[in-house]
Amino acid sequence: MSFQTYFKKLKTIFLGVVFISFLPSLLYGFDQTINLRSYTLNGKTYDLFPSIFDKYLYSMTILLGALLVGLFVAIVLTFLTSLLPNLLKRFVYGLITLFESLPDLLIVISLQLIIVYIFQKTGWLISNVTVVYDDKVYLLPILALSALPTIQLFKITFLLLNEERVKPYVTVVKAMGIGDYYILIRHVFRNVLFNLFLYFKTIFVFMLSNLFILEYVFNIHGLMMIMLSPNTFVFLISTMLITIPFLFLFEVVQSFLHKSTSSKEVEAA
Amino acid sequence: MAKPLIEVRNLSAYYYNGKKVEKAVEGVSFQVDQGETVGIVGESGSGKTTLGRTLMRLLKPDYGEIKYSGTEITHMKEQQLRPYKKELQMIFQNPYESLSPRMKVGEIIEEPLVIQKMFSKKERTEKAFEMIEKVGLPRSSYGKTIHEFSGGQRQRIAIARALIMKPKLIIADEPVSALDVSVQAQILNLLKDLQREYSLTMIFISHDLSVVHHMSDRVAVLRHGHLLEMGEKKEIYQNPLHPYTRSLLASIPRTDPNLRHIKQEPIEVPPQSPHPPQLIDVENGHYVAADVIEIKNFEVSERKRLEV
Amino acid sequence: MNWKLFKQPQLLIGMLIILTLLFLSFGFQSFFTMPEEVKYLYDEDGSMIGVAPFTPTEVPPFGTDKFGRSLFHLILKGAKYTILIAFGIAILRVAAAGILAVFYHHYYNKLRTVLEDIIESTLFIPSSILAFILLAPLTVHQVQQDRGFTEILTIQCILLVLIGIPQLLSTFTKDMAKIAEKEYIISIQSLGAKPFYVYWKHILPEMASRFVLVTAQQIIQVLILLAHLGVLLIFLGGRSTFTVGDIFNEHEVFTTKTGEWAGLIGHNFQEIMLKPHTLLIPLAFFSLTIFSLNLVINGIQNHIQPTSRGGRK
Amino acid sequence: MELLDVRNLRVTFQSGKEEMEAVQDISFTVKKGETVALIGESGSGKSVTSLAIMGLLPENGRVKDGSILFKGGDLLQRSKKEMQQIRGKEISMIFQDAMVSLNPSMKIGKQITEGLKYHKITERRNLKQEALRLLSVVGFTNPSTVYHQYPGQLSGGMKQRALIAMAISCEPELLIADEPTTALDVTIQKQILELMNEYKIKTETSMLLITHDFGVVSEYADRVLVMFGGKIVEAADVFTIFNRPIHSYTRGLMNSIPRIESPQDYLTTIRDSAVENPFYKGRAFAPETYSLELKTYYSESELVEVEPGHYVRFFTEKEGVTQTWQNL
Repeated sequence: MSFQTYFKKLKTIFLGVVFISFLPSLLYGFDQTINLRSYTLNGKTYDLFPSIFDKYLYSMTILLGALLVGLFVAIVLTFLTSLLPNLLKRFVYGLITLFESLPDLLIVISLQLIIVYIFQKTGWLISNVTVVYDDKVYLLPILALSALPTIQLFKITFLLLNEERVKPYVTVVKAMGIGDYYILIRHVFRNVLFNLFLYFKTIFVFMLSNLFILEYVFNIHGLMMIMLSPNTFVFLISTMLITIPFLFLFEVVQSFLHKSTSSKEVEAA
Repeated sequence: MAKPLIEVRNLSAYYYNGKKVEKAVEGVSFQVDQGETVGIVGESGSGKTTLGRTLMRLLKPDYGEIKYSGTEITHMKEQQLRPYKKELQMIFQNPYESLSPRMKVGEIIEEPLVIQKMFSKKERTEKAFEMIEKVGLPRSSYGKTIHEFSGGQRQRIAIARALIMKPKLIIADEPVSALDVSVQAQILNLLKDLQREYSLTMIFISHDLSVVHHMSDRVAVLRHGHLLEMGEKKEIYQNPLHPYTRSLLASIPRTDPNLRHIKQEPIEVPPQSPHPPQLIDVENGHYVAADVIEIKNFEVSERKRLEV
Repeated sequence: MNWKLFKQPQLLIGMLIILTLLFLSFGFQSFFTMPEEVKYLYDEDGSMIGVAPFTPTEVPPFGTDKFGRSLFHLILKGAKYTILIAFGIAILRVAAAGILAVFYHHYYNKLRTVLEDIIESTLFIPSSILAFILLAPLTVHQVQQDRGFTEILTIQCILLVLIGIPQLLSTFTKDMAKIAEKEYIISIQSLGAKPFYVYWKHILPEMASRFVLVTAQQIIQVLILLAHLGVLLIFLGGRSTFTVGDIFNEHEVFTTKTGEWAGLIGHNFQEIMLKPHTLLIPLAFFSLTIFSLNLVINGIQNHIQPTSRGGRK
Repeated sequence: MELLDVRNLRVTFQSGKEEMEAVQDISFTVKKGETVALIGESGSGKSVTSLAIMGLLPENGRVKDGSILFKGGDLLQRSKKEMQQIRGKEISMIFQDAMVSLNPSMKIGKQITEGLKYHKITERRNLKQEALRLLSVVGFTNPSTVYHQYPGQLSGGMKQRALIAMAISCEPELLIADEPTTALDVTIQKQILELMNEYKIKTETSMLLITHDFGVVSEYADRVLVMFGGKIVEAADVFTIFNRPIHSYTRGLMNSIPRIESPQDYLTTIRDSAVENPFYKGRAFAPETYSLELKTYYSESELVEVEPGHYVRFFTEKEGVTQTWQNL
């Protein structure tokens, strides 16, 4: 991993974001708001600094939390399905297709409704459903956001596992008389996790989009909501706040993968 | 003395792997006369495929020049090159990958004519049938898809395509190494027959020393992009001078179990020199790479030969 | 691509569902009559027991929206707009990206410097936000400059097409680079073929099934994007504004002009807590369409590589 | 007693609704310290035979008939658990494509001692030491560097060495080498084969060598089985095969390789050999009895012992044929 390529890419992306943020002006004439101090949301005006960092941290906590939950659940699910007989595996794959088809909007709204329903029946509130004021909730948004990535990750690991299981090196290890479960855990699963990193970017973009709709429906005052305010500067700075650390992460993952499996092509599929 | 058909001088082609520049071919010079077959022997990573593709001008060389029957084609643009590509044809290694999977055999064989806009549709079909028969396939192959053919048959189709334009020079890049032994013999025989019939000039690239021996008049040895030794086939195989050539020859398994008790001493091969070596004509067009120390050795061995 | 593709059962089922929706939608006039708007419900005595929107149990099969229009009929009517617009945008995206990819791949060294910035940066901006930023000013313009329905719709569609292109361009270019490395492409080049010939006769046909697959995936993405935009009150073709409520509690309600599903979601969004079915039913149809498309995708993938999918060996 | 005794082995593959016979009635033995070569072209069933012995046939393949006796016991009757105890420990295998035969994300040192660790042959704390020893046995001059490297960092020849280290780690009695050098350069091929041969002689390990290359056979095998279309067409010790090949397929295979020491303008193909063979008179491998492309036989045939230890597959009645041979 070299910092030089990182900064070069960062510059590239920055230029691209600047271009995109002024695209509306190019399209409809120059009437964009640029305000370095504050932004408006739902008719109210807020100070931009330093509160944007606070919102940023909050949004990213939800995002990463959901990613971790999704990853964990997906891995456990894959492991469990790998123990099932072949016929059931196909059934599980069918279920994945079904769940994958649910739009994020549907999941977020349904979850919200389920919780309200539980509250009405039992009076037990898992977590504040919508945030009206500035107090923050974590559990529900993380759960809601993790639902779809879980399914996606599950699907990817499932397919990767099936691919990995028939690779020649598995036969070689089998020829050493090593037991199936040992091979599954120590060899196959390990490589599946490695390869999962290749899909990191895809999942990330997908989750950003989910996060956005989640914040809107739950009325969470996070970074994605702020981006909706008609202020070009806010858009610019929010995007760069996301880009700077995550691009770094991508680069680290990429160089790490490149090192351990140098014969493999590293790219997000 | 025959006229040189293709002349290569100081050819270098690099490829860029990320930031690193790697040598594929460096400082290679040789010439191929009309009607002769030059074999190029090299192991994996020797740059033999790059050399072949550079000669076809599929890749642009970084340095050096390529002359085709006296005309320099090194820096020609694609437009200007097109007429030359009628006369230069290539046969590739893997017949499973070098033929378009979505086309009928007839279309594949006619394609060069279509690309070069030669003949009418009817004439093209006629020529395709003629070539199909030439390479020993049934006429009914014309309308079949490529999936119905075995590796050897596919390589025949590839040969038919290469020869339909009546080229002067064929560059064959490992044309038989993907095939079974029994099929390999058939394809080699076919190539030899056709070469004679069309009086083709051929550059035959392979890793297999026996096959190169069978096909070539002259042989060049390539290692890590450098040309190490070149000469008449007899010279190279019976009087190899470069230790690398000798080690290659010693590595061929002997096909006689009665010889197995004779132990061969492993041959020390000097490490690759960082620069392309100077080739020195030792005798009768037998060229050998030489740095100063090696020249002495060659002189010794030559003297020995004279004494014998 | 060949006809064997249509032997995949998943593909057939998926296509059947979508075609049925389209068929019912196009033949809407001849199959159904739009029922009367039910704004109020009365019991047997004639006293009022409810105000629209109504739940599916009150007004079967799917209840009504807040104007008392039957959701079932609205959805069927809107199906053609939703599905066809998503189809159209996806196809245009793939076609445009496919053509651009040829140039991008061919002149990679020259064009990269210009396009790489935009392609890389769209990775970090969710497409819904990107679409919102580009489309939001239009709604203002619609009111201010009184632009027509077709004009608005055209601009919106063009922008939605453009938004998807950078990502596709990058994947297609990668695919092309991979195909261009194949030996048979090199062998064609060795015959002296013009670049156009190589792309047109060999590289693009090789990618045909990939294009179909990506189009199906794009339709899904466009559908989700449309749903998001609907929630943000950006409707295809612009919006009509109604003022509802009494004098003391007056508020504006925006509805879609085309009747596409995202619009239904959008104008019912405030009912989320009270009458969730007004949101859930259009969303369920979104899910059904996406599911059918996923079936189609599975079918295509099974056709391309029969063994690697679905736990079968 | 023979170490390995394969009797009447039949292996079939299910492809769609069809059942294809990949190996049809094969019998052979491997003695202690002996190298037996299975030679044939692609589709001859030689690799399938080796996988059947290891019990590693792919899911759609199964042994239909026959027995595989290893040290007197039938491997086909063993349970999965018992087979695991035999694989790696008593019989191990070296595979063809070293490039993909190693786990790309595991360090070489760890990988080659997987067998020792799993079978609990070596104690955990001695594993590293053992790995270093194995690496130097297979000719690495810098074992401690290689120990920490990933397969992607090694060349093809080095990977094959690592695979050999893994295969011999548990000191098996039978080593099956499936085209161990086909993917390698000639100079490397020689080194690898020498290494395997030296190890075999030193430890008196038996070896089943699967190859398509008569050169490799002539240098290293004791006995040779020539296979075609799932059947043995000729079997004898290596000197007999090379000095007096009878079956026209054997002769064809040998002649179709161009030779440096005796150059010919025209290579004899198998079809030519079928016509030219003086012994069979249209019987042993006549063009009408087989299809080279489809790799199948059209007529009934039988393996006949023409001289002690020399078996040849003949078509039609065996007596007439045997007499032809004896008359010569």
